[in-house]
Amino acid sequence: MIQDKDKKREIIVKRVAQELKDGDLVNLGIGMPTLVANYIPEGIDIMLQSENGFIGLGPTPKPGEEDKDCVNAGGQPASHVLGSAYFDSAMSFTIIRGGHLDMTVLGALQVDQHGNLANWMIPGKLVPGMGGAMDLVAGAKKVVIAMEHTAKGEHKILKKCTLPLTAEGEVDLIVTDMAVIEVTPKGLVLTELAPETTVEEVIAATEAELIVSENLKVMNV
Amino acid sequence: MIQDKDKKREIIVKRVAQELKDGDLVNLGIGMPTLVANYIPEGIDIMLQSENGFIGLGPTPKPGEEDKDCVNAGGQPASHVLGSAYFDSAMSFTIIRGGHLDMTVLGALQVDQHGNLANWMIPGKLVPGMGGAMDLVAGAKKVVIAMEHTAKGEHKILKKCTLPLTAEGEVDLIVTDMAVIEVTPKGLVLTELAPETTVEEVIAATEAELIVSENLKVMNV
Amino acid sequence: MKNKIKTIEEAVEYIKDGMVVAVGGFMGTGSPERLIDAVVAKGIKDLTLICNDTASPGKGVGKWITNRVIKKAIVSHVGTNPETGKQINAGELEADLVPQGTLAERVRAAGAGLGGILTHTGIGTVVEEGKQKITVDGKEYLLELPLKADVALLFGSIVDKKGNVYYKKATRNFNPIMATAADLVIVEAEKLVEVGELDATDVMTPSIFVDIIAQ
Amino acid sequence: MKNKIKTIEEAVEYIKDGMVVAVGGFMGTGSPERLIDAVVAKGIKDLTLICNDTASPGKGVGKWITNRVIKKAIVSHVGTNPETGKQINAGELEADLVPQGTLAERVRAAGAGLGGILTHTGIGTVVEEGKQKITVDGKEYLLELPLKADVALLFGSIVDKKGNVYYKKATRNFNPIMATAADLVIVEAEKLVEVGELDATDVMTPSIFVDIIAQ
Repeated sequence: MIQDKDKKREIIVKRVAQELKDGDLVNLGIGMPTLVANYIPEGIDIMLQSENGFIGLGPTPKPGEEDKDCVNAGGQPASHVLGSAYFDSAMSFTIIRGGHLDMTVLGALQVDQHGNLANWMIPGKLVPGMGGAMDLVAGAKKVVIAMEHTAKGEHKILKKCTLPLTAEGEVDLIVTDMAVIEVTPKGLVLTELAPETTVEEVIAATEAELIVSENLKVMNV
Repeated sequence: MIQDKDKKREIIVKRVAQELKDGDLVNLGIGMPTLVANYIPEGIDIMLQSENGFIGLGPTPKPGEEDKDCVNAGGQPASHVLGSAYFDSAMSFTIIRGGHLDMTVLGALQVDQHGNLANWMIPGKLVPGMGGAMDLVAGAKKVVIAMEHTAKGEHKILKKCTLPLTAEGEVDLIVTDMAVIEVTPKGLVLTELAPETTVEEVIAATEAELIVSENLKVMNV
Repeated sequence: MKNKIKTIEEAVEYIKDGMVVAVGGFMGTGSPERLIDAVVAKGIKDLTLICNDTASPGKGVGKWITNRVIKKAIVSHVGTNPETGKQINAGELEADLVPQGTLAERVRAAGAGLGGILTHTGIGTVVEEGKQKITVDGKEYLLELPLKADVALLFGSIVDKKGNVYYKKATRNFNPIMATAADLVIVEAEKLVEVGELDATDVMTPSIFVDIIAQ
Repeated sequence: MKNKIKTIEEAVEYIKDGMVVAVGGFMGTGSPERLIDAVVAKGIKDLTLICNDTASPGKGVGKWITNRVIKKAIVSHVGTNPETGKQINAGELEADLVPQGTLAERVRAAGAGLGGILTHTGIGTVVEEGKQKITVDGKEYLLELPLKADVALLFGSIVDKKGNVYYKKATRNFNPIMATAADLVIVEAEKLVEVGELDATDVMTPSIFVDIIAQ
């Protein structure tokens, strides 16, 4: 089991990046998912969507080179790559809701064995609003959750989410610092282990039932 | 009663033009309604919408000056005036259906005393399709019918339309070569007579019941 | 970058008999004439057409009527093509006439992942037939359902090599909506330019919708 | 041609206490900062806000939160403005949280004269509450209703004197949709140009939607 916080993040982000395919349009959620952009495999052409209104999100501009008219979905200074396109919010969500997004990568508070996701509020505490998350999860062709396996020792991969849902049964893949887990009609299938991690450790860190794949591998990160 | 065909048209078109107000956005149907553009009162700034995708329809270009990328809703060569805007069909009908069009002027096969309109098909005979007519009539703030009062002696202003409807209860004003008739909750009100025309002639040429306005006038055309 | 550029002939190889094909253009303006011709030349048949109209006999999809490429037309208007009316009356062509604004919204709904939209257009007319009526705030609406195609054939005034499209003047019409609502999208490029020549703010159909650029 | 040009101060005279005001912008980018400031300066209160978010304390409509201009916020996200959460938790501000794509479609529906739209977004979540569910082709959708404002406050990068608007890069966001869905539309012009300087093909909000150009 990996202990180092930075190492955990790196593993998650590198492994998620391996899901990208040439020509994909991808939306990366705020926070850790954003870092996936740093690990896009070579020779693969990915376009990143920014739900505030463009495809072709580029690197963060250097200080002094910001363009006030170009920000990312977090409102932070951004840039666009060659071949980008800007549009309004209706078109942005036509892309998202209409199934034109190949993949979305999001963090989670909880995810369960039915593919349910809770990542937008904690009643009585955190009321940030769902932003575009509900549309992204309901609309993207593939929904990948990138998160630490547990939160301060608490389970996050549950039999049933207890927090208000973001969407029902839409999660396809869970990538954590301990494992890669596929959501299938039969349940959660453990397909890969992180380096230095055992099946027993993953099972102990997971409330949901896990089916261990016959082809269980170690992540290539 | 005016007999000359051209004179009839001129009266209708001139009278309809008087309905235009400064700043109005107007859609003129194919055929006679198109001619209204030639009689826009001076000092009045009107924008014409072309439902194929722009506002600011201008005069027909001279032979040899056509632009293949600019046509009107009839597919004929057109031009745009200064300050125009092009858009797609979704925006075109956002304007029409969303109540952003101040007036539409259309021809009719039949119109009745409930404000119903039939102008898009004759079963077993003419199946042109409704094009944008149903949206125009349902969506425009003011629906003006411009037509000859009768068709080869047959009534066109009826108690109840017999042809398939274009829309139900949406007509506001009927302008013919004989009269101006307002559609009100009480019924059809005859408000103006064409020159050389009597109330009796209008009543005889109209199947629907007519309420003769106390302020009955002669058209100022 | 994936190479999306093909010849007109290569592009129409993807169209098979019986498919649902959406075609941009309004009375032929903004229609992909060369793709339309290639479909005729290849002898493709039994298509279901989604288009604003059937244009006129020698123009746009009017050529598909004349050459009997389609078995069903989902359009708002056929009046400018006498041949269409003739075939409909003879029972040789099926026509599903849809109000123009409703047609735009139904195609858009398919592209935007909406299950349908409510419109007042068509209330009290034959357009109502077989449709669910829903009352909102005391006003009646028809529930109109999404309309999706297997293939969309578009015409772009300026297309960059990545597939971003710009439509000049009145050529835009249904093109950008149809771009969102088909499994395969083919754009006939009037002018093909390098990536970057189209300003990102001015792109009307983002490249991700375009599968093939036909030249 | 009608003169639509007014000063910022004249423009906000049309905004009255208690109105529903839609404001363009995403985290403040593409927001009409000078109109927002003038509303604060005038002491307008009890507004219902329709906006993507409540930005941050010193930016965009975030300033309306700090200055308690609004009593209700219809938005998709408030997480970047801690003051919003504080006021919500204290019961001082009512918040109606709407998924971002649904918010865009609801405003668009109001502008387009649609009675509503069906979306799968929110199915199985609290967003369902109190809404009609409609099944189409075996899939469940929520019926989401139009959302209209009394006044829309927009930010245009380039505005011509007739009121045609062009939005640069990511400043577009909700601006063109809100332009269609308010009784009165006020655009703050970053750059005001003569009629004709904006190419008719490049206009993003046609002049007919704009009532006042604020300068």
